[in-house]
Amino acid sequence: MTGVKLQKVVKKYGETQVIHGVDLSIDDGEFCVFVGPSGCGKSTLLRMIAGLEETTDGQIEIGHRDVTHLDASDRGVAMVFQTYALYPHMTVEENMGFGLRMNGHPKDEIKSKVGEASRILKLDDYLSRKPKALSGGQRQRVAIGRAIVRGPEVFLFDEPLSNLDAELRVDMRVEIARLHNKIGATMIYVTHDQVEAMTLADKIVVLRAGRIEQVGKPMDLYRDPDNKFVAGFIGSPSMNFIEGVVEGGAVRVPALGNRIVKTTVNLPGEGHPVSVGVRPQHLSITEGQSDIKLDIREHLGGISYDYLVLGDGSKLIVETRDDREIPEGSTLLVGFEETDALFFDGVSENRLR
Amino acid sequence: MTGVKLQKVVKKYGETQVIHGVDLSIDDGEFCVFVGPSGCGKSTLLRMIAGLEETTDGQIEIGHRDVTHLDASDRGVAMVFQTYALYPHMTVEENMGFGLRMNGHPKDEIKSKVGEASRILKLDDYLSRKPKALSGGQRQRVAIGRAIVRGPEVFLFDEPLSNLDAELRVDMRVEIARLHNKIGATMIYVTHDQVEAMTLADKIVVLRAGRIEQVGKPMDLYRDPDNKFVAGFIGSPSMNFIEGVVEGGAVRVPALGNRIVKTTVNLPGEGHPVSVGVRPQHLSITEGQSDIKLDIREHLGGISYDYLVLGDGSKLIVETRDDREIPEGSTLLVGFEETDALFFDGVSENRLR
Amino acid sequence: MSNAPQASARAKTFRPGFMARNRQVITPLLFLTPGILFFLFYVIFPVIQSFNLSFYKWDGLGEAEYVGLKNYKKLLTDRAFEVSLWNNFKWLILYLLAIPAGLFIALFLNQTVTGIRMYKSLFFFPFVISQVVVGLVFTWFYDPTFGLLNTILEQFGLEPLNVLGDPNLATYGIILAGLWPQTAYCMILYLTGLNAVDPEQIEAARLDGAKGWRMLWHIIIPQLRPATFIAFVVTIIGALRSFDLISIMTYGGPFGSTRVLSFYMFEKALSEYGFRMGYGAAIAVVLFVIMLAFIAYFLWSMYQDEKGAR
Amino acid sequence: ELNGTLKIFSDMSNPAPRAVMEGLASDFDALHPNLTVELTVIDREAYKTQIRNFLSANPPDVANWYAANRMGPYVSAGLFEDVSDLWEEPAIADNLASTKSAMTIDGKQWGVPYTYYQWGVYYRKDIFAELGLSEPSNWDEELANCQKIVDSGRACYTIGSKFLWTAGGWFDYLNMRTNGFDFHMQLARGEVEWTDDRVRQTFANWRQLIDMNGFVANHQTYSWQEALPFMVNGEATAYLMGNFAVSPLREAGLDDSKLDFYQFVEINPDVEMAEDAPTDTFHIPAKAENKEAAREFLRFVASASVQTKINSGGALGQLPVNAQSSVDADKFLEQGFDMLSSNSPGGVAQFFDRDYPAEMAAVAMEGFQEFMVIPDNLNEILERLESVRQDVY
Amino acid sequence: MFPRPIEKSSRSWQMTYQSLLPVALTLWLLPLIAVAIFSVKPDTDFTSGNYWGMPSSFEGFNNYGKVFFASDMPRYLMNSILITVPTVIGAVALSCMTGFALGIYKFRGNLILFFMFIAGNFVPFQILMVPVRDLTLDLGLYNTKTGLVLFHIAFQTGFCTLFMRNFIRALPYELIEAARVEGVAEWRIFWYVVLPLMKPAIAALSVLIFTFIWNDYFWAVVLTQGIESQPVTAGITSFNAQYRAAYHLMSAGSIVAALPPVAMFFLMQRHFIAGLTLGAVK
Ligand SMILES: Nc1ncnc2c1ncn2[C@@H]1O[C@H](COP(=O)(O)OP(=O)(O)OP(=O)(O)O)[C@@H](O)[C@H]1O
Ligand SMILES: Nc1ncnc2c1ncn2[C@@H]1O[C@H](COP(=O)(O)OP(=O)(O)OP(=O)(O)O)[C@@H](O)[C@H]1O
Ligand SMILES: [Mg+2]
Ligand SMILES: [Mg+2]
Repeated sequence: MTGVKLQKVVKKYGETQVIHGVDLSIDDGEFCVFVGPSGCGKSTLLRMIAGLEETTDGQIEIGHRDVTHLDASDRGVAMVFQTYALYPHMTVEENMGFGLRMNGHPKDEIKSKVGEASRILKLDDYLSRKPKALSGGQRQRVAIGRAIVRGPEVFLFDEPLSNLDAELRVDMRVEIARLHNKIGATMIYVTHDQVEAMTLADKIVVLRAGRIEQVGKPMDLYRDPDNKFVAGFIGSPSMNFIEGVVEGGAVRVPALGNRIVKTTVNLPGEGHPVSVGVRPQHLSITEGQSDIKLDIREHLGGISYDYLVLGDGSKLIVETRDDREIPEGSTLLVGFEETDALFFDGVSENRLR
Repeated sequence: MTGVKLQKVVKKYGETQVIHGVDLSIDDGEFCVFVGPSGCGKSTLLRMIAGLEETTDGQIEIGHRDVTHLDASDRGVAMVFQTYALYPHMTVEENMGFGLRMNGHPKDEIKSKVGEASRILKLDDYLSRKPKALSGGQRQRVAIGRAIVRGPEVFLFDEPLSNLDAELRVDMRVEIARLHNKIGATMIYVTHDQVEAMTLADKIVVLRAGRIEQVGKPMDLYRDPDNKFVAGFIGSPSMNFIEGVVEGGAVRVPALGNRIVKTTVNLPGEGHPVSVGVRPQHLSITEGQSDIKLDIREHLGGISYDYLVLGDGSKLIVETRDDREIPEGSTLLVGFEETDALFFDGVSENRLR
Repeated sequence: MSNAPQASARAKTFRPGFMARNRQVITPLLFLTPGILFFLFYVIFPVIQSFNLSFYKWDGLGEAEYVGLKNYKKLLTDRAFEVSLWNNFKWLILYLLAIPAGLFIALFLNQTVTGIRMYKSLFFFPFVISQVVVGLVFTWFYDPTFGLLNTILEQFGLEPLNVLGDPNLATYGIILAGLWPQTAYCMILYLTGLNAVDPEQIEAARLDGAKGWRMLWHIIIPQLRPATFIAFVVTIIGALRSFDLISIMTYGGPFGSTRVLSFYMFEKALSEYGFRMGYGAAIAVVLFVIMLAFIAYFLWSMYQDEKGAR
Repeated sequence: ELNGTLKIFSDMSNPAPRAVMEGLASDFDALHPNLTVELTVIDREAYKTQIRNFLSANPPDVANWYAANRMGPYVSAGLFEDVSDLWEEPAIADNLASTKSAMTIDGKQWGVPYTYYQWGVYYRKDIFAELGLSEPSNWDEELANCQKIVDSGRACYTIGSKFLWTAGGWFDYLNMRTNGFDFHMQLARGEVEWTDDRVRQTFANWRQLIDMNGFVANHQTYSWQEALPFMVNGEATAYLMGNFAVSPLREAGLDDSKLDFYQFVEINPDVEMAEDAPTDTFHIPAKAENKEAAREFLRFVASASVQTKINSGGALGQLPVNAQSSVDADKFLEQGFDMLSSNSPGGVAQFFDRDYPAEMAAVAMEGFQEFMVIPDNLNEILERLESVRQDVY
Repeated sequence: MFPRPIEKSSRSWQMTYQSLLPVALTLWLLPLIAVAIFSVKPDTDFTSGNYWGMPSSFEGFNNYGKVFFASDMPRYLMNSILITVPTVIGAVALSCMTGFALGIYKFRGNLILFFMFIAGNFVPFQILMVPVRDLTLDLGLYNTKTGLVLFHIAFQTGFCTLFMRNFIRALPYELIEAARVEGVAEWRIFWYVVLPLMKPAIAALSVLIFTFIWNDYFWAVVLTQGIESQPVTAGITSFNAQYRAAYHLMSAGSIVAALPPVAMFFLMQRHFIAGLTLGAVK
């Protein structure tokens, strides 16, 4: 019974409003990820849930308790910070036990709870070290351990992995997923990393300028975005958008040699601009005469990315899996399956369905 | 004639030796990338070439000139730092022209050279700004511009992109590739980013604890690594290694249900341990009874990574492209083409060929 | 590509001159020379000379006479020296009150309301003012006939106090005057220290339920360690160097009860009835030895910091 | 004719003496058109420490100082010029004979005096009248007077002992009245123990005044100037001080109807009266550059007319040393002159800190101050002084 | 109060805090305010015992006029300026160089030299008194501003070096390396790269040293003696001797003596505080 529910939540800093009436409900045990471009309000929203920022308007419930005006320490939440925010003067053990100690738990209990958490996180060998004697990943684990120990109803993470290097990030990501599987608490997680969002989330919340753009399961957002923003934001490399015009119930795409893309979606009226969205892996290229040029090809081992420049100067990225080499600078023909394309209104940017 | 040649180069800090006699020759105009785990000596080696660290032993030649004991300022190299190291009190133009000015070049010449570099790097609009009024990517371009202006024989880059965010990193990566194509100078580039190394390099140097493990073209290292370290290091996600034993001219792999892998490579004697290396995209999984469990599955849109736990506790990563869902926790059968497997001596870790 | 380039390589092999080869040593030496000369000349040698002088009897006019350890032996039985030494310890201990006091004011002022910058500066004021003026001001404050202190005491119907005239109180009175600027100093150190406190840690502690004193004690103060360290060092040094205030406020009196070593040695060496240079130097050496403990501590912790650095 | 510059360092920093000194310098300057006189006036207290430095470092041509023991260290260090030649000139030899001994060390003279002044009790005539008191003439009357004054809610004596020497004045007088001038000199020369009963007797007499609250409270926090207002405001009725106190008291509004003077009273009828009369002097530093002009200046200040002028009531308000000079028609100067010339049969002392060696003086005066605040510490104090005495001599 | 921002607490506490501030400040500066009031009082207020009341008439012009036109204060102020300014310039210049050498270069003895400066800075300066006085006498600089300036420069160099070296140390070392790779000579690196970046430190240090030197009393007493060379801190004592018990004039004199560093502090507040943070030690 420890879901989180936001109702018309608003945040203003002085005159500037940064969260514009957000409604969201997160179920008990759910792993919810906030994504969105920098400055869109992810951290702010998370910190409002934690009680670190005052809520200007609206209501926040945690487990059916109205916590809108409660102190951070009384909300039963734990937070893991981007910078870990470990207390540098305490050992790992003291760090993890600090919250319990402050709330007057007996020593034995603290010890056993810290022990349990350190076992889960494999921190047993480091309990008496100070944070600065730990590696980044270990610190991150301590920060998580500190959150676990207090047995909170809700875990909040603010870009917890962004200070780790690529390899560790992968490990810790899997670790967090495993932790969620194990303790099953409600978790809210802020990130700007595509992969983290896609792999960890039960539910992704896409934010943009203080408003929710779309909420849904990762693969639902990936396959079925509501608008161009979400489509472009989810997936890496980003979806390619090619400008087209409605003509005779289909879409004509001038940049691809006036190819006519047929579709069953409800297109707007004749002449209306439409964006055709195709993911890089759904594009295919063959050498051929055209005004599309292969600018640079990057080999990554298993796959390659081809950076194309279209006649109108716009760019396309194509993901290819074959090892067939097309020389850089060649002109190309680009193709895709019509069923792989998504269509967006060129003006409202909403998805055409 | 401006290649770089290292001969038995050694670096000691007091008693600790960090570079153990490195021999390397980089051809004129080549793009050479140093990769290796953190602390392996990449930066040290680069800084020795730049003259910022003394060379304890051995010899460094730049364009057939012995520069081993020359001051940094006399080596005719240019370096781009991870932190850009722009002079904060000078404008972009002054930053780029500073080196020439200090070496007594006439004003006109400085101006024309700076102008040329700024045109190449599209910095014309920012010439009179101070660095702090620039974005990260622009600063990086200025840093590169400063290097270009002096028309050095050799460019050195120490993780130049690691302070940029993911998106910019991609752009700048492409930019550097384009630059190299254009001016064709010798470039040495340190990175720990797989993608940068694979996409930029003419030649990758894999370092490990101050020694060179392998030198070669990116795809050569990827397809044909000399040892287990290089195989595991190049490619992302890393190659999977499964322990096996030589039995009857083939390799028996206990963890995969005692599958016998046939191969044409020269295997060591009967009973000798062998590691079988298979890249994630070459593994295939099907549901089935076994002691291999699907621990976690990560969806990334186009592809998914499956994290498997084998019976002996070791882990495998499988890259799959289909959207068919196998529930987490299922048991699996794992397969791969025998031709896709590489074999490594279980003791020396050398590649078996 | 086999022979010719190698030959040219050898030909081009460049033997840099002595200057060029040792540039990384010679340049800093050139930069350091004037500073070091000045410093040796005016600070280091004089310290050594003082040590030397402490073995002599000299009135500053005629020839110095070697007396061995006599000056030191005399110190052992010199009551004024004993009083000075004790007073120095009082200074050392009580002066440290500036640290918590400064912390308290810093916490009080660590807010962002309009005009707070102005307030912070004004609170810092006492430190900028010469100790001579501070001494005067406090002398008037304590004045037994019209001083503000006694005016206030009178209001409460208390006996008037002659703080600076009472041998038991005078030292404390001077220390209090010294605490005023010193507290301001510690305050500003703590204010800058508070700026550097990691707000995320405070938030983490808030989530952990730490409030009020416990927040202060467990989270804030440990993070202010660098500021505390510096405050400690400057306060100790200030305490041991105290001279101006004593000179202005009591001139060591009444009957020598407010002397400290630094003042006593000035008295012995250069004041109206003094000019016993050797004896003064011996006092200075004692003072130096006390300070040495703190200097060593400071250098040691700096060394710990430096070891890790570049 | 004299030329070049004549550098004079002077400690006459209080307003009136300063004006005198400036007048002296300009008069001398005017007398010698080719000579430039440069005068530097240094704070009187600071001067006492600084003289050592400038005598050896950047000596002037003429410097102020004090007679007797106080010039000893500089003479023995060879920093003062021997001016015995001047003392052979009749103008000086005859007219300044009374102070020759105070200027003599090792049979030579080292400077010339220009002024001296009496010490004694300056009192508030009007308050005495108000209380029906008259000038006391012996210790009993003194104590009786004092009792009445104390009963009227005043202190008998103001004193500011922060810089210690004022207490030295009290000790000098009590000691000379109790034990006589010769004993004073013996003690100064270190020939008597401080724990001697005669010394104790001096302190016992002193204590009588202290115990009856005869002195203003908190005197240890004041300088002598800061103690003046007590007298001016009528909180204290008298001040044992040198004649230089008259001018600030007058300035503060005590005219001759309110201010008067009497000689410090007799205590032990068996000893002859002796007085403190510090003599201020001019010297030529051994390293002076313009010694010729300096000698001329010494002659100048030693001359009767100049001494008359500078010691007049409007100027220094002190006594000229030159026998040919006339004493100004000033009540206090006349009384002082009378006292010193006719009522001081025991001798004339310089002053505590001029007669005693510096180190002894410093510790002793501190002891006096302590005694005045905590009389019960007497034994400790005397033992301390005794041990210093053994050390110093 | 507390690291918790006041905006987040209740309205009433915010009001309390706002009104508490001036009260606390007044209490804190009470002695100074008293002196400021003293300095504009007529002398009759002191004789009539009105020490702590309001001035019975405003005599500020009169009192300060006396200080400026009827006393030696202007001379002393001038001396202070002539001592302080060259000291600041000298000490800062020297320490820019030493700080650069110690902060940038790795050579044997670097740390030892650095520690020598620190240790020298921390010695109780009384131990230097007698030898330095003799040295100054021997140089013929006793009682000259030059003598005082030279000593101050030397002694402050310890502290300034500590300050500058730590500041330079905190500069990104890559800047120097970048310049080296660009072929810039070492002294040019100092002049064109390091020095411009040290501007804030130079400003901060200048203000700091200015106040230290201006407020110095001890050395003024030890190394100078007369009006021709003593700074205002020592001058104020003669001034006070001259106007003993004239509290209004003494106050005015004290305020005049204290004003320049206070003015300096206010003008350069930002640098001053930065200075304490950067160098952080005295
Ligand atoms: N204290 C503040 N005062 C005023 N505006 C603020 C404050 N804190 C944040 N903002 C503004 O609120 C908006 C949301 O900030 P927030 O930190 O939540 O973004 P974010 O989505 O977490 O970004 P990032 O990915 O960069 O962390 C930003 O536009 C920011 O400028
Ligand atoms: N000044 C130094 N003194 C002693 N050891 C050093 C010094 N600088 C570097 N090292 C050591 O030399 C080794 C190589 O360091 P280097 O910086 O070259 O690694 P790197 O490969 O660049 O690592 P990274 O990827 O983290 O930048 C490390 O083990 C490091 O600890
Ligand atoms: Mg954020
Ligand atoms: Mg590196």
